[in-house]
Amino acid sequence: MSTPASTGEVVYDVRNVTLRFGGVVSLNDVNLQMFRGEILAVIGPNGAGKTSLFNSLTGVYTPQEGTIMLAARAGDVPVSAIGKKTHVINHLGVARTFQNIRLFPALTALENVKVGVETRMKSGPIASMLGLPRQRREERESTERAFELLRSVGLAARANELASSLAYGEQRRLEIARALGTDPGVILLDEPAAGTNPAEKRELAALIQQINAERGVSVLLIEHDMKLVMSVAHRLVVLNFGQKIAEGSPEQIQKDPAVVAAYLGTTTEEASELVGTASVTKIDTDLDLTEGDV
Amino acid sequence: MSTYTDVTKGGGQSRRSDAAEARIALAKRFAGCMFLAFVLALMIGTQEGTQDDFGYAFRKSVFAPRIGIFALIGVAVFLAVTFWPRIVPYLSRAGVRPLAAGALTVVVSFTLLNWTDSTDLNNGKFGGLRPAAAQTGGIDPVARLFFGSAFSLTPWLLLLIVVALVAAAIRFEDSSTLGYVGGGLAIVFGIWAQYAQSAVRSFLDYPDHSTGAGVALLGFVTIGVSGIVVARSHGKADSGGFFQRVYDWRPGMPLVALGAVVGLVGLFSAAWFSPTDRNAGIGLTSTMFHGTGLSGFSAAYLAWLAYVLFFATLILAGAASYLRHHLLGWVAAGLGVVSLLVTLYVMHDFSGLAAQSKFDGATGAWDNLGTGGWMLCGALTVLAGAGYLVARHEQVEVPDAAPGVSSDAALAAGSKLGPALLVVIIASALFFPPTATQFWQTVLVTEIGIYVLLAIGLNVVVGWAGLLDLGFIAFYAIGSYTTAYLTGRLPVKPPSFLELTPLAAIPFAIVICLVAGVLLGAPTLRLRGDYLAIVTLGFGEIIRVVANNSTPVTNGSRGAFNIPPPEIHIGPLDIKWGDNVLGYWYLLLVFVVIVVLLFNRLEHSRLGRAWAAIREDEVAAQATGINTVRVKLLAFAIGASTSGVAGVYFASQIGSFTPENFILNNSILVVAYVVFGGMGSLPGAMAGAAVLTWLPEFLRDQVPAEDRQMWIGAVILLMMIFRPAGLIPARRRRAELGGLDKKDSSETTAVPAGEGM
Amino acid sequence: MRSRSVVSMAAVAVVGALTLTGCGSSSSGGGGLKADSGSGGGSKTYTIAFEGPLSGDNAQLGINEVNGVELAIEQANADKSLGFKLKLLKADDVGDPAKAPAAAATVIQDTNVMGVVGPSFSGATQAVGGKYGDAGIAIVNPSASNGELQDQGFKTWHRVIPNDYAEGPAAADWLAKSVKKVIVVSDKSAYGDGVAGAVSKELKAKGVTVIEQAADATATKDYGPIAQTVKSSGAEALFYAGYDAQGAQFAKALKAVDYTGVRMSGNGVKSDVFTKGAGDAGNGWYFSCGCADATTSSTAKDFAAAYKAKFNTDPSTYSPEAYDAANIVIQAIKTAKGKGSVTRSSVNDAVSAIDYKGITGDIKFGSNGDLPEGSGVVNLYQDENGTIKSLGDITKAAAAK
Amino acid sequence: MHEFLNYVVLGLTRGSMYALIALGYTLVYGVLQLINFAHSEVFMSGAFGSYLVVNAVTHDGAHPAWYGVIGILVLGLGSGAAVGAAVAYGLERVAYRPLRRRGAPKLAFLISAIGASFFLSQLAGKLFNRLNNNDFPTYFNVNHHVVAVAGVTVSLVQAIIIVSALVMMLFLDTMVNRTKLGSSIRAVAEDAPTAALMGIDIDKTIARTFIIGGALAGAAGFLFGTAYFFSNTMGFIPGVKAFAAAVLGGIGNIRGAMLGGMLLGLIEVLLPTFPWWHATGLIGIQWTDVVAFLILVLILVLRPTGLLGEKLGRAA
Repeated sequence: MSTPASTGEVVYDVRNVTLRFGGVVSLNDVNLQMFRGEILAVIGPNGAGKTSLFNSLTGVYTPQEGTIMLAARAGDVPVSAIGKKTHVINHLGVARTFQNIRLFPALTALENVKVGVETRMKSGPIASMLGLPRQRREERESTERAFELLRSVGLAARANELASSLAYGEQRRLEIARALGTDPGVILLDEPAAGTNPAEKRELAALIQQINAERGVSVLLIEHDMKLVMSVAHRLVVLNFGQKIAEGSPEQIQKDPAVVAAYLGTTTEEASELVGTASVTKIDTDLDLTEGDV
Repeated sequence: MSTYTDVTKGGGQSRRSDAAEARIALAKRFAGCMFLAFVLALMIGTQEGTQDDFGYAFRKSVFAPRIGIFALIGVAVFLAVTFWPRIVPYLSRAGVRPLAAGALTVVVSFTLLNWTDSTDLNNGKFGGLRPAAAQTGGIDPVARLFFGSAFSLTPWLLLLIVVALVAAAIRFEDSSTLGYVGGGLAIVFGIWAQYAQSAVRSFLDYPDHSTGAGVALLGFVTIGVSGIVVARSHGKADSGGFFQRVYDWRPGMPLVALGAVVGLVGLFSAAWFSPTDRNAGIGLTSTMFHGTGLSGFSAAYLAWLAYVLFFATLILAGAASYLRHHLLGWVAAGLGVVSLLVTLYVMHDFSGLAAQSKFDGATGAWDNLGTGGWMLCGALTVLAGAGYLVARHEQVEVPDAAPGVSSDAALAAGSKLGPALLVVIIASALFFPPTATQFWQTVLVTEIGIYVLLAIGLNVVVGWAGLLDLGFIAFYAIGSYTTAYLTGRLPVKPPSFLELTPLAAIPFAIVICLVAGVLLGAPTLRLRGDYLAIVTLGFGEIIRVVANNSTPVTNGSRGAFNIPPPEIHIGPLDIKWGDNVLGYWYLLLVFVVIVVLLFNRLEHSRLGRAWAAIREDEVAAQATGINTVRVKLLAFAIGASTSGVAGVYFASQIGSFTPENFILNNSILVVAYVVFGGMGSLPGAMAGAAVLTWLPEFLRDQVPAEDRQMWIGAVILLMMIFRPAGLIPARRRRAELGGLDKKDSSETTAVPAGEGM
Repeated sequence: MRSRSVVSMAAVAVVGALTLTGCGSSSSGGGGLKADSGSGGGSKTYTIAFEGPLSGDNAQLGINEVNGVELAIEQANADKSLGFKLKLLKADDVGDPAKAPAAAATVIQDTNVMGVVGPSFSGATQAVGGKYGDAGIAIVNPSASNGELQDQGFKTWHRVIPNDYAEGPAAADWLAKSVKKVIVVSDKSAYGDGVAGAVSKELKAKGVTVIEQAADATATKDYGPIAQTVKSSGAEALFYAGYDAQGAQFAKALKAVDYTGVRMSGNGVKSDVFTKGAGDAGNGWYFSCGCADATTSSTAKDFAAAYKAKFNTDPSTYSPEAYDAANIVIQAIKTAKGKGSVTRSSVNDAVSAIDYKGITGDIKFGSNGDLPEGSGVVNLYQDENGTIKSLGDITKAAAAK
Repeated sequence: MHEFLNYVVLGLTRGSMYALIALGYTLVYGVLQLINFAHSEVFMSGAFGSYLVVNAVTHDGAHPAWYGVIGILVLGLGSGAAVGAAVAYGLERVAYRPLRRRGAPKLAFLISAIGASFFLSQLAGKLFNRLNNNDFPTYFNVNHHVVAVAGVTVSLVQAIIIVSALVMMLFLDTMVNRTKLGSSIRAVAEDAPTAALMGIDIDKTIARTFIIGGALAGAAGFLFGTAYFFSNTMGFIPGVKAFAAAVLGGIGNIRGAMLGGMLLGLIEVLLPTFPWWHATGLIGIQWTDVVAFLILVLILVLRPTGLLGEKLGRAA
C-alpha cells in the first residue's frame, strides 16, 4: 500500500453542498476536502449520491446550497466550480471518465485522444482550411502527444482502430487516456473497473497509481470493487443516502461500523459486531454484485 | 419493401412449430409482394381523373386485364425473393456482377437512351432508329446487319449470345475457353454497335450528342471483362478480388484501358466538327479545313499529329503501368498533358476559324465542335493520370501506420482504387459537359451544380456536426438577395461605392450569412434535435415571408430581376459570363473544387473531430473540454456561408428569382440530398445532390411530368429502406452503423435514442 | 468487399454520367436552323412548345393552359387543309425561375419548335425571355401579367392578356363610383400583388379609403380570419386579387360571416372553377376582365364545349388565353408557310403582324409585344347563380353609374 | 368585444385542427423519438378516403334530416379514421420498420418519411385529381349558426370541429392513461429496452401507436375537408404547423399537443388579424407565419422542452 503523497494543498474544497431533484435529496450537506497528489476514493452503496457528487464537481449539476472551490493545478487560485459550464471546468484542469463508457465510437482510438488533446489548442477553422503552418504544427503535436498517451495506457498498437471495436477493458483505458489528453490536475474516475476481469483490474490499479505518481495528477475515484479501492486509495470517503458517513484511511474505513451498516443494511450496533468477524473480502463479495448508480 | 421485414424477422417469441411459422412467413411475404404489385399498378397507371370523375385513374389502374399483368409481376418478385438465398452464392462468383452490370447497361442503352439527336425517329431512341436503319439501303450493310436487316431482333440476339456464353463459362467453372470466347465476342459486338451507330449518324447528318452507342459499347466491354475475369479466376475468387489483384499487379492498367477505349472512339468514331447539318470525324474535318487558312500546325494535327500523340501517350502510359517504371510514368503524364493542351489549342483554332466566317451561326470559338475532340481530351487526361499514379505509386504506399501518421490518412490509404476513380471523375468533370446537349448543360449549371454546392454546405451542419437544419435555404436566400442588392437590382439601392459585380458580392454574402448563421444559432443552439429542427424551419419561413411581404425593400413577390452575369476584371484577366452555359459550368467547378478542398481539410482537422465528438456524444464532448456552443456555431456559420456563395452564383446565373425559390420544400430537399448521399461524407453529399437533381430531369422523358415527384419519393424511400447509410456512406457514419449492429442486434436497441440528433 | 463496392460504385457513376446526355430530348440548338431536314416527303411536322408548371404546387395553372394548347393543336391537326402536322412539346418549369432555364433549353434545342406558349409565370419569364429571344422563338404568353415584362427587351415577346396595370385601374374606377371605403386583398402571389397594387393606387387617386390586406396563398388555407377582418373593417367593397380556387374558398368564408358589401375580383378568379367551387357563395361577385364575353361569342362556346368533352372538366383560369395563344402560333406558321419558308424568324415575324379574332377578344400586338394600350376593352362580369354574365364595357358601366 | 370573441372562435377552430394532427406527431414521437414527416399525408388520405365514402351516400344539395346529417358525419369521421389508420400502419411497415431493424441513423427515418410523403401526396394526385379545391358534397348548411349571442356567432361546422376535436382528445387521453394499450405505449415511450424485457411487444405497440395517430389525423382530414376543401397537397402546411404545435406544447406530450395546437391557432388568428393591429398598418394577415414562428422560437428559447415538457409518460 502506497503512502499518501499529499502536499496538504486543497484541490477540491466542498462545503455544505446540497443537491435536490424535485423532492429527492441527492446530496445532503456534504463536506469534502481533496488534497493535491492524493488518490481519494468515494464509496457507498447504490443511490448513495456518488455520481451526483461527480456531476456537481464537474458542472453538470448545480447544487442548490453550499460551495465548491477548485484549484486543480499546482499554483492555481481557488475558484468556485458552481454554475460553471462543464467545458469550463475541464479547462480549469478537471477531467473525468464515465460510469457507462462514453467514447466517440465512430472515431479511432487515436482520434478520441486527439479530441481531448486538441481542446487545449488554438488553431481555428480558417487555419485548418488553409493548412497554415501553425495548424500543421499543432496537428503534429497533437498526434504525437496522443500516441504518447495511448502508449502509456497500453493501446498504442490499436491506435487506428475504431473506439467501438475495442474490448471493454481497452475502452476503459482509452477513456482515461482521453481524459489525460486535456492535461488535467485532477482526474475523476467513475467506476473504472466496472465490468473488467481480474487481470484487467490489476492493470487498472497499476495505471491509476502510475498516473498519480508519474504525472502528479490527483485522482478522485468512485469504485465498487473494494479490493481495487483498498489497494490504490490513500483516503476514502463513504456516502450513504447523500450524506457523508465516514472518512479516513482504508484501514479505518474497513473497521468503521457505520460503513458496514450502510452496506449490509443493518443497524450500526449489529454491524459493529460483524466488523470483528467479517473479513474485507466478505464485504467485497457482498458489494460487487451491482452497478448502475445514475 | 415490406417483405424485407419478414425475411429478417427471425427469432419471434412465439413458439409455434417451425413449419407453421415458415408457412406464415411465406404467406406474409406473398401478401407483401402482391401489395407491391398493386402499388406498382397504381404508379404506372393512367393519369388522374377530374372533379366530376373522381378516382378515374384508380379504376382504370386496378381493373383487368391490367392488374393481371402486375399480379404476375408480384408473383415474379415473390419467387425472386423466395429463391434469393439460392441465388446469392452464384452472385459472389467471379464475373457474375460485371456480367449483370454489363447486361443491364446494354439493356438500358437499347431501351432508354438516345442513339441520335434526331427527334423525328421516335425521339432518337434505339427503338426508332433500329427499323429506320434496317430498312435504309444507303447504309453500310455491316451496320444494317447490326440493326437487323436480316433478322429484326439481331441486337438483342447478340446480347443474348454473349450473356449465355459467359454465363455458361461461370456455370462450368473450369472452362476458361468459353470465358475468353464470350468476352472477346462481347467486345467485338460493342465495337460493332459503335460502328453501326456512327454509320447511321453520318447518313442522318444530324449533330450528335447521343450516348446510346457509347453506353452499349461500355456495357459490352463490361461483359467482355467479366468473361476474362471468369477465364482467369477459375472459380476461385469473386470479381472484386480479381479487380483488386489487377490493381495490385499493375496500378495504372485499369485507367490505361479506359483511356484507350475512350480515345479510340474519339479518334475513329466520333465527330470532331458538328454544325447542324454534318458530322465530320477527324479525317473529314481535316479535309474540310484544307486550304481554308488553317494554321499549318493545326492542319498537321488533324492530319496525323493527333494519332501520333495519342498512341505515343497510350503506349508510354501502358508501358509505364506494365513496367511500374516511375520515370516512364512521369514522361507519360507529361506527354499526356502536352497532348491535351495541343488538342485544346487545335480545337480552338479550327472552330474559331469556322466562327470567323460565321459558319452555321457560330458566334465564337468552341461552337459547332463535335464530341470527338472532347473525348480525346478526356482520354488524354485519364492516360496522364495513369502515368502520374504510376510515378507516385511507391511513394504513396507508406509502411504501416507509424506514430506521427495521421490516422485518417492511414485509413484512407485502405482504398487503393480511390485515386484512379478521382482521375476519372476529374476527366469527366472537365470534358464531359461540352459533349452534352444544351439541355443537360443547362441542367448541370442551373440545378445539379447549385444543389451540389448547397449539399456540401449543409453536410457540415447535418452530417458533421449532427444538427438538423430545416431552414438551410434561408441562407441561400440571403446570398441571393445580397447579390441583388449589391448589383442595384432591389428597390433599395446600395450606396454607389458599394455597387458591385456579382462575383465581388461573394465576400459580402459570406460575411452576411456568417452573421445570420451566428444570430440564428446563438439563442437556439442549446435546443436539441427536433426542437432545433422546428426553430430552423421557422427561421427559413420567416426569411421567405419577410422577403415576400417587404415590397418596398425586396420587391415582394415579384422578386429581383435583371441581375447581371458574373464578370472578372483583374489585370489581364477579363472574363464576362454571358449566354454560354458551359462558361458557368467551369465557374461552378472552380467554386466546388475550392470548397471541397477547404472542407476536406476541415473534416480532418481539430474542428472536424470536435464536430464528430459532439455529434456522437455531447456530454462526453463537454466533459472533454469542447465548448459545444462555439463548435456548433462554427458549423452553422460555415454551412451558412457556403449556402450564401451558392446564392450569389444562383442569382447572377439565372438573373432573376422570387421568394418562391426559397420555400420550405427546398430546405427539406437539401436535407434529403445529404442523407440520401450519405451524411457526413463529402463525396456522398455531392453524389446525393447530383443524383436527386439529375433524376427528375432524366424522368422528364420517361414518365408523365406530374408524376416525377412521386417517383423521386419512391426512390428516396427505397434507398433509405435498403441502404439507410446513403449512397456513399461516410467512414465515420459507417462505423456507427456497424457498431450498432455489432453491439446488439436485438430489436430494443434499434429504437433510436432520444438524445441529440 | 471494399474494392467491390468501389468498383460497382464506379460503374454506376459512369453509367449515370453517360445517361446524362442520353436522354436529352433532341438535337442541339445553335443559332442555325434546318427545319426541313430529316423525313423527306409528306407533310412536315412543326412543334409548338408549352412552358409552364406541370408539376409542383402551381401545377393546376399550367395544366389549365397546356390543355388549351393541346386542344388548339388537336383541332388544327384535324383540319386536313393545314398542309403540315403539329406536335406539342411540354416543358415543365414547375413555375420556378430556377427551373425555367432547363425547361427552356429543351424547347430551344428542338429545332422543330416554331413558337412557345408560356412561360406561365412572370418570374420564370424573367429568367428565360432573353434566351427565347436569342434563339428566335416567338413567345406568345397567355398568363404572365407582370407590367414590366414588355420593357425587358425580349426580342420575341408577345402577350395576349393585358398586364396588371391595364386591368386593375378600370376596376378601381368602377368601384370608386359607388363606394368610399374598399378593402383590397392580395393573395401575395406576383399576380395578386401586381393587380392589388394597381387597384389600390387608382382607388387612392380617386379619394377612396383603401385598406390593404393579404391572405398568403401558401399559408393555411383557412379564410375564416381574413373574412372576419373584411367584415369587421366596415368596408363597403372588397377587391380580391388572386386565383379562382382560392377565391372560391374566400367567397365561402365571406358568406359564412354574412359579408354584404360589393365583392369584386379580376381575371384570375373569373372561371367556372370559381362559380362551381363557391356555389351560392359566389353569387353576386363582380369580375373585371380584359377578355371577350365567353358566353356570347359562338367560338367561345364551342371552345368550352370541346374542352369539356376532351378533358372532362371545365376550362379554368387562362385556358382560353392559352388556346388563343396556341392558335396565334398556328396561324403564324400558316402565314409563314404561305410566304415561303417556315423558320423561327419568319414565324416570329408573322406573330408580330398578326390580327387574330380569338375567344378572348381581338388580338393585335403593339411594338412592345403587348396588346396596344387602350385596344383591350375591359369588361365587367357578374356571377349570377353560378353562371358568369357579361355586363359590358366596364368604363361605360362606370360612366352610367 | 363580440368581434374579439368571434376571432377566438376562429382561432379555436383552427387550433382544434392543429391539435388533432399534432396528437399523431406527439404519439409517434413519444414512442420512437422521431418526427413522422409523412403524417401530413395520413391527414390528406383521410380526407380522400372519407370523401369516397361520403360521396357515395349523399350528394350536393341533399339535405337529410338532422339524424341523417349526424349519421353521415359519423360515417365520414369513421371512414376518414379508418383510411388514416390504414395508411399510417402501411407507413410504419414500409417506411419505418425496415429501418428500425437495421438500426438506421435517426435522420434516415426522417428522410424515408419525406420520401413517403412525396410519394403518397403525388400518388393521390395521380389516382384522383390534382385540383386544389375539391369539396365535399354540401349535404347540410355548414354556416348555420348554432350560437348567435350579441354578435358572437359559432357556425355549425365550427362547432362540429371543436366538439369532435375535444371528444377525440379526451378519448385519447383516457386511452393512454387508463387502458392496457395505453400503459404499454407509455412503457415503450419511457424506456423501450426495459419495456421489451417486461414482455411488451415493441413492434406491435409501435404499430398500434401509428394506427391511433393515423386514425386521429384521418378524422381530422375529414373535418378539414368538410370545413374548407381537400386536395392532394393539403397536408403539407397544416402538417408543418401541427408539428410546430406539438413542439410548442412539448413534443411527446399529449396534453402538450392539445395545448400547443390550440395556442398556435389562437396566436395565428388573434395576433396578426385582429383589427387593432392592422389599424397601425404595421401588420397584416400576411405576417401570420412570421408572428407564429417568432413566438414559437421565443417560447422554446425560454422553455427548451416546450410548454409542458417532453415525456409522454410524465404528462399522461
